Amino acid sequence: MLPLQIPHTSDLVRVLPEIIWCSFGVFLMLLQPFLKNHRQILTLFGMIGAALGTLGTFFGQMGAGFSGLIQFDMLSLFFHWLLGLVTFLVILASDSYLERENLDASEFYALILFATAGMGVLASAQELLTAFIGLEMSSISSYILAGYRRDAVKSSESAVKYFLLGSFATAFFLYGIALVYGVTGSTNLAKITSADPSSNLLRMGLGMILVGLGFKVALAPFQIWTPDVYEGAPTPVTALFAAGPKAATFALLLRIFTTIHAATGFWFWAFWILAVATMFVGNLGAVVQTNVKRMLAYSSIAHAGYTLVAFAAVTFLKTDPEIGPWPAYAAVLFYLLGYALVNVGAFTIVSEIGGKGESRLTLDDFAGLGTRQPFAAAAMSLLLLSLLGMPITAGFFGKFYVFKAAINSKLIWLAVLMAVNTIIGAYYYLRVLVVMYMRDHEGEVPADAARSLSPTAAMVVMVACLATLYLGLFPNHILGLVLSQDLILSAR
Amino acid sequence: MPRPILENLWIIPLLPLLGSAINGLLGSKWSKTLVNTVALGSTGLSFACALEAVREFLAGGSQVFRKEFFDWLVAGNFRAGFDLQLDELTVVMLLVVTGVGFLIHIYSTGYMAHEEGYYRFFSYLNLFMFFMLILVLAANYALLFVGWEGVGLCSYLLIGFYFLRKSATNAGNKAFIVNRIGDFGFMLGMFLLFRTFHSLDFSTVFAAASKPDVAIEPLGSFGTITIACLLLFVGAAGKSAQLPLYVWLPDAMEGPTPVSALIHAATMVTAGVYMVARSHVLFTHAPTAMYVVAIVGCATAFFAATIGLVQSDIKKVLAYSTVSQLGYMFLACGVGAFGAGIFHLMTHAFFKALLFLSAGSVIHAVGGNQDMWEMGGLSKKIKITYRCMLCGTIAIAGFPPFAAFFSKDSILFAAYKYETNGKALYAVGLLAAILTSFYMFRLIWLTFRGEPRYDEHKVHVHESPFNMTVPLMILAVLSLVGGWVAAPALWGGKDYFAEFLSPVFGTGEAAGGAEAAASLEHILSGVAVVAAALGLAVAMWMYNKKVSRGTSEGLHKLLYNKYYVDELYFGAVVNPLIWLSTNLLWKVIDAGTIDGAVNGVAKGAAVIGDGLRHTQSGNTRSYAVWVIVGAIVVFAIIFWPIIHPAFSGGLR
Amino acid sequence: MELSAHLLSVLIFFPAFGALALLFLRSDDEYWIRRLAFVVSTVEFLFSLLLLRIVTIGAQGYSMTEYKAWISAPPINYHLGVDGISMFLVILTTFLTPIGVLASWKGVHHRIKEFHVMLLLLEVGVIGVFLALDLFLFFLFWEIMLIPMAFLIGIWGHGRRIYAAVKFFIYTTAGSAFMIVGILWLYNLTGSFDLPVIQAILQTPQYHPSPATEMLLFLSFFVAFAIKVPMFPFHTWLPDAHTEAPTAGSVLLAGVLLKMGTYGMMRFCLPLFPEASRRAAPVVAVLAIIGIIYGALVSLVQPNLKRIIAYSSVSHLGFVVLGIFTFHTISMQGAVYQMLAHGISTGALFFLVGMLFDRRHTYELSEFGGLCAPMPKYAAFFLYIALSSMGLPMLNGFVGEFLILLGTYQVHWGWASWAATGVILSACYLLWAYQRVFYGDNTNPENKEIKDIDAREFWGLTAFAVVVLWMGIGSSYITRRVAAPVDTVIQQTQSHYAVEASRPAAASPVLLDQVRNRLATREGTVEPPHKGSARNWALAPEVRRVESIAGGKEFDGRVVSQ
Amino acid sequence: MVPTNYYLILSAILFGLGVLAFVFKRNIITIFMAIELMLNAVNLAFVAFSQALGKTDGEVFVLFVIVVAAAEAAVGLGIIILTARNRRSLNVERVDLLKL
Amino acid sequence: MSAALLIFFVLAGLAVLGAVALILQSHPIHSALSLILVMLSLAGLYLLMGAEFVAAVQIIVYGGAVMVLFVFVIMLLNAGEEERTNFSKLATFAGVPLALALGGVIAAAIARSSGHLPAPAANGALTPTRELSKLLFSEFVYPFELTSFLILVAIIGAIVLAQREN
Repeated sequence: MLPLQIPHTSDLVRVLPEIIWCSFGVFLMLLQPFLKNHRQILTLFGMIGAALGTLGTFFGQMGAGFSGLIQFDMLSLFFHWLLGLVTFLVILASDSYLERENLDASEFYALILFATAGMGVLASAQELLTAFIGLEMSSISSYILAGYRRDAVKSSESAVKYFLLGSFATAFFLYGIALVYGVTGSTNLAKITSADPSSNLLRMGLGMILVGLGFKVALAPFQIWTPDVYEGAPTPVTALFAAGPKAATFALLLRIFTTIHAATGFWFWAFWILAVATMFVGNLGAVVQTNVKRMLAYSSIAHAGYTLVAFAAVTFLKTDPEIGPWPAYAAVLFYLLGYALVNVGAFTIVSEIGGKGESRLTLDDFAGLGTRQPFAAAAMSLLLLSLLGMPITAGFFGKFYVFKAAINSKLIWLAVLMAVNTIIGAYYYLRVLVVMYMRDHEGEVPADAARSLSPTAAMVVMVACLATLYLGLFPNHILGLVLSQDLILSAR
Repeated sequence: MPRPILENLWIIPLLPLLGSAINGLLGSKWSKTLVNTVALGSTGLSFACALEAVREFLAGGSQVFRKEFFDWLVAGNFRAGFDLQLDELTVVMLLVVTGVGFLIHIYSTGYMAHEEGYYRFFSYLNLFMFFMLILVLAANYALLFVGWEGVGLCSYLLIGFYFLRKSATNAGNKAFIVNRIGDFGFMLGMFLLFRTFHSLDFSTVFAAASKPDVAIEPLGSFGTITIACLLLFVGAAGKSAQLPLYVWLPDAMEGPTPVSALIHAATMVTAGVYMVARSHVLFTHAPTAMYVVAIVGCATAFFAATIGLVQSDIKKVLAYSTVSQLGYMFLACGVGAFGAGIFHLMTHAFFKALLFLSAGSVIHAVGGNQDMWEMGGLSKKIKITYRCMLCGTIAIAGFPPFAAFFSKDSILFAAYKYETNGKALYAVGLLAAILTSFYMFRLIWLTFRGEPRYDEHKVHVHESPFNMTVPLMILAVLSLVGGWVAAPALWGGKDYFAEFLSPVFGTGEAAGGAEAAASLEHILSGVAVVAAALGLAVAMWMYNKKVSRGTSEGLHKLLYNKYYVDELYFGAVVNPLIWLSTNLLWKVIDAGTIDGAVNGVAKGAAVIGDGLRHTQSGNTRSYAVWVIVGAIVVFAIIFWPIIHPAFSGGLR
Repeated sequence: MELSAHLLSVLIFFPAFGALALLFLRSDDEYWIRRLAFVVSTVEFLFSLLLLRIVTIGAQGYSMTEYKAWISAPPINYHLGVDGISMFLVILTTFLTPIGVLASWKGVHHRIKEFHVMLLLLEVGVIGVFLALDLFLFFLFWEIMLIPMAFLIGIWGHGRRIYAAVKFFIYTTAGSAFMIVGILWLYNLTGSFDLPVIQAILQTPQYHPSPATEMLLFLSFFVAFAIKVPMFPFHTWLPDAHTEAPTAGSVLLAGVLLKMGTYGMMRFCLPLFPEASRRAAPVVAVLAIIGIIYGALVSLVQPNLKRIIAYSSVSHLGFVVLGIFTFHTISMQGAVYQMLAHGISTGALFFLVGMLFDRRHTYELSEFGGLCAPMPKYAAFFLYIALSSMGLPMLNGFVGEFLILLGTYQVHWGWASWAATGVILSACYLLWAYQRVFYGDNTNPENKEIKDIDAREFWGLTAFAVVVLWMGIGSSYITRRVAAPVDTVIQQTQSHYAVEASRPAAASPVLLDQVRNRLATREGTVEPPHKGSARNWALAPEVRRVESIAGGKEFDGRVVSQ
Repeated sequence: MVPTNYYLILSAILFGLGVLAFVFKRNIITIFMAIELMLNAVNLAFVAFSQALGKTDGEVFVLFVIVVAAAEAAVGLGIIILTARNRRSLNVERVDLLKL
Repeated sequence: MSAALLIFFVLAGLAVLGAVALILQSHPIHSALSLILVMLSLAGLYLLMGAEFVAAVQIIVYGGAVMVLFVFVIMLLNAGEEERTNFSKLATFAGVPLALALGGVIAAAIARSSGHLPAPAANGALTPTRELSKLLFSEFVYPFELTSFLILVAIIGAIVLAQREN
């Protein structure tokens, strides 16, 4: 007989969110035959699943679970909340979209929940194998979701590009793991920590891991897939892409690159250069876009760049015993939270404005929105200003903390380049505002374009706006949570 | 002894201000009588108050009266208050301003009777009185500057009174801007004074300057006080139309004639002389500045007189004459005869106001035409005006016993006695006197004598009304007797005027005094009379018969066109400046360079963005290559320390 | 809760509540929207007048402050304070806002509600900027103010409004993006965002930044302010913004927004970076002088009334900057005065020009001429304001220019002499423009029937006229009240490091006590940091530095509770 | 005995060839095969390391990779079928509607 | 040269040959067959190293199931000869050199630094499958269970994507 070990209950509780998300995914699939035409109920179940999963985090005990495969610490807690919230909002926002596009709801929500579970795994993974499985869970779900509008050419193209390039990057990621494993004899981050930093193979392995994960978070030049995939995917899914996997992958990046001593010191140059490239590529690319959805895709690249600035600070600050890397961690986390919420809100508006078949996505379609749909326009303005980093919005403090982390680590020039990028960003975000408020719609406004946001979407937008303001006015509440040395347990 | 007015000296300027405000705000709907009442009432009351103040002043033993009413500018150790003072110099100015001003107000009620904007005119005129009184009563440079700028403003408003005429508004602008150039110097002068003496109060500055340890800066040196004086003189030159800033005054004749009389002859333009005289303590410490003042004054006297020789516009002649006479006053100040300068200022106020008002009467009579070539033979038709004007002409020409004989005489005498090139100054001054006599009698001949050259069917020449002629007559009397206070000096007696001012300027500088000087003065005054007669004779000879304008050639053309100075200024300063501003500063630097750079950056970003977006070809194979490129870059970075072990940092 | 104790907060947020109240009105309820906005802004003005009782002559430091802990990590606090300088700028703002409402009575016809909401929000931002004592709070208001202004230009502006709005926004954002880097760098050096605390810390020898660092910090602030002022060569946004902005926008833009730049220089650049300010002063002064002359010359040849006034602002604000960077009490008081005077005069000019635009829908000079005849009252007011703008004594414009030049001359006669040419040129461009608009024959048939001012405009202009005159005569009322804060600024710029280093305890003990108490009170409001936990990351540097200033005690990770 | 290096270098070569195939091939299915080739290279490296280190977890990893690859194949081929249906072409270069 | 080395080189040669053939073959079905060749060779190498279970799985799952699926899809879609377009300039000119460079870099890094590793199967023992399963069901039970959901996702995906429009 094999001495089969039944996992300890506490281990199961630590992965309660994933269990709940997966169960609800299965549950929704089971409901499908019965509730095929009751989309709202499915939406409700999806939301309940997302919310319950998030609540599931409250029962777990801090610490490693499953013999160190996962780590349930503040970092994973934070990202589980973030992911739960994002999923909740995305499901809510999808309701009207699915109706409009006449798509099946149960599979859609199930896939979203599976994807979320995968991201959750990614966020708490302490072992590269777990991370790999989590990554694949979220990625494979994402490939399907990207192509969910089966009859739309753009959607399937988005799926095929995402799939091919995503798998390509995964191969790099895996090869990196293999090399790390070869050098250290383990894939557990806790055991890799003390690996000999001078090993070239380890360096190469970590580099390939960075390539693989950098692809997922869209760092230049691995950002190349992002605009196409984001544009082609159904808009609520784009919202999820921009918020969820990106955040979860950043969590993993944090865990890896703060845990492994070999990845400090000179490594900040890698982040430095990638950050600068990413910011410029994202912002300059966005400047010339006329399709709002695509512009937001470029902007999400830029924001990955900003986050990476804090990353550079992390890797640098780790060597500073006086300050420690915590401010930079906090900056990353805060930034991602604010960014995720804002993006979900913004893409929801874009999805609603886009109308059936996502046919109205250009700037011209946004012209005169200020008079046509005052609420949507006002909300969009607020969210865009948050992305731009105006005060009393989440984006402001996000940028602020990133700037601060950068300056703390004496990365003055990086901060200056980020400032330059903020200015470029101001240009294209402002353009949307300008179009919405200062220009009139040319020609006749189509009948359905004048329709205001659907109630569900309005709720999502409302939540996003309020969250933006809340984070912009009282950043401390969140920051206090993440400013802890227990943030990443293995990195103490 | 109660001194109700002296203690409340502010009443004197305030009355015209009130008149101005009332007329300006309410007068538009009032009848002319009411407007007259307010305007004349306020000015008359002011004149009365001035008389009373002077009486109180003299009764109080001529103590310099000075009182601080409220703080106007306070900053750090700088304080400039609304401080008024009254001394002998002020008394002279005060009486001239209020007296002559009042007369001109009366005159204006007749002259302006048929004009649009009657209330506006009197409002401006009263406002002018206010500022002029502030100017003469001020106890510090800053407050003086208030009046200084204020009269400039009123001058601008009144020159441009006929605002439908472009030439009038141009002239107004020119006056204000040229004055501003002078003010530029004046302000710098004030700043330098403050830097040196830490105050702008007359009493403090002069007390500090007259301390024995403040050395007199010798001729040829440019010490602090010299520079300050020169800067102040720039201001004076602007206000009093001296070379090279005189250009605005002839143009200023675009204004109504009473304005020319009051502002551009009697009072405002003499402010510069007043200011120099007021600062005599400083100037006497700066012989270099004095010398410059004398030369500029002398040159202006001659230069303006030459232009006056050939002008055909009756008011232009008088304007150049004013410039010329102001030159005399500066000559006096420059040679140290401040008292003589002020004396000439006073007599000039009388006779030049008289001349202008008479000219106004003439213009009134011929229906608005100012060209002397279209007049002639008016002496029989407007006798009062003719006699008054003749009176003024004799006075300005310097025939005894008229006022200017005494004042001009004392100036030339002082110039003659001046150590540095005094004789040359005297000679030029004398030459200018001949020219003065000539152009004034030319004016009389062309206007009043000979045959009428106007269309007698169209123009109905008529004598001016009572309210215009009475002021003329009063002024004519003053032009005659105004100089007599100094007359006894000629007989070895006292120069009462100089003596009156001696508490201000000190004794021993003006005429009078030594016996030896008296005989020299007799000779010089004889020469002056001869010079005046010469001018008269030539004028008679030339214009008794000549009746046509004639062609303008050679020197005549040069003079007629005022040496082309205006054209020179426009060509050398104004137009290049405008060209520069438009084409270089605005078009090239602003729109081209700076905005071009800004927009260029924006465009550049768009171009780069466009370039970047072409990497986004939509082709998955290219994308894969980019991933490979990225991987290689990442490897390159993380292996860099191995590739280049020496690399340690750089700009982060 | 006493109202007077929170007057500063009331001043900042009252317009915001007004804006909120406006939102509840129907958007087509034009009658009440305008009246409510006017009432709110007028009440706000009356509130601000209460400040006159609080800030007394010679009052040292801030006469009234408000302090409330806001964000603990990093330590960002709601710290407001008012002294003579900020008081008058606040009053200027509150004065101009109701005028702005009046000015748009006829000019703004669409989206009236949003317009007034934006106007009031703008007021919030501007007053916040003037009252904030926390660098972060300052920056926050600084940025907030941008959006309403950009909207005012972009939605209610004319012709190329969008270009102008975007240009304005990007220009300013460009400046502020560097300022935030500077603020954070400063935080990194001192561990605080609190202006007095930072000042105290920077003035202690062991925390002097190196000259190069100080200069970079100075520049990061200065460029943002210089763009706002705007100084040559950062000025090109101004003519566009002004030309395209609606009247109220121009009034507030010229009236108060530009002053934020010069205020920032006085409040932040000089006291925080004294050495760098002094080193930069010659360059700044030369730029200011170039601005004075350049602005005036370009103004001279503009074909458009608003552009003339816009460039004249460049010129006038050049005086202000010059006055500040001569570090002389007279000129600096003059600079403060000039800010106010320019706000009034230029605000009034834009108000006037706006009236013309309401009637004729153009600003082009060539469209006008001879307006004196059909609209004499208007012409009279225009002349009066133009005269005040060109600095006629006894009106407001003169005092500032005179004091600035006088003070500058005491320091550097060459600068003053060059700058004084601006006095000549200002007369040139204003009189020339006046002539072209008002004098001559009224030839354009469209101007024949043009109406003179109505009662609303008359009273608005009268308010300006009275203030202009009062400021011209009673200038000492203002200068006496700004004297003490100005002297403080100058004193701070004079604290040479060399002198500092020779003194053992540089920062005053009183201030140190304040700093320490402040920390202690803040500790009471948030949970105390766990020893060794990361929470004290935010507090650590500040406390550590304060402690070391206080007596070189070793920092033990906890705040010393007094 | 075969040195581990040999296996690893073979793995690197195969990985490189996989990358090459990815950028060289145009047919989507073949490109997908290239990915499989890369995954195989990874597996080889894992097994080699696992054997060299004398540990088993590397081989466990390989099992997971194979499972994931299978799942990916199912989904991937589904996507390919979808694309082929929408596009009527399997040439990856013709799938370029989304660009710029 | 020992027998093991000889076998290694033969199998390695076949694997590389298969990989190159994959690239050079223009018909997808030929490429698929080439890939199967690579997989089989690798299975041989796994055996050579003593990883018998992995070798079995490689043949059964990879070579069997996955590749059959590939072939099936190729047949289903009736994919013909590859269309050798060159729309991507980047891939045309830089693709091959860069890909080779990348492979070279990795190979070089490995060659230079993994010399210290002991040779596989130095102990001569096969990896016991029991050991493997023990790990799989105890230490790695969490990912193992997750994998089930992964497969569920794949099933859903296949259904969703391949479903005909109704």
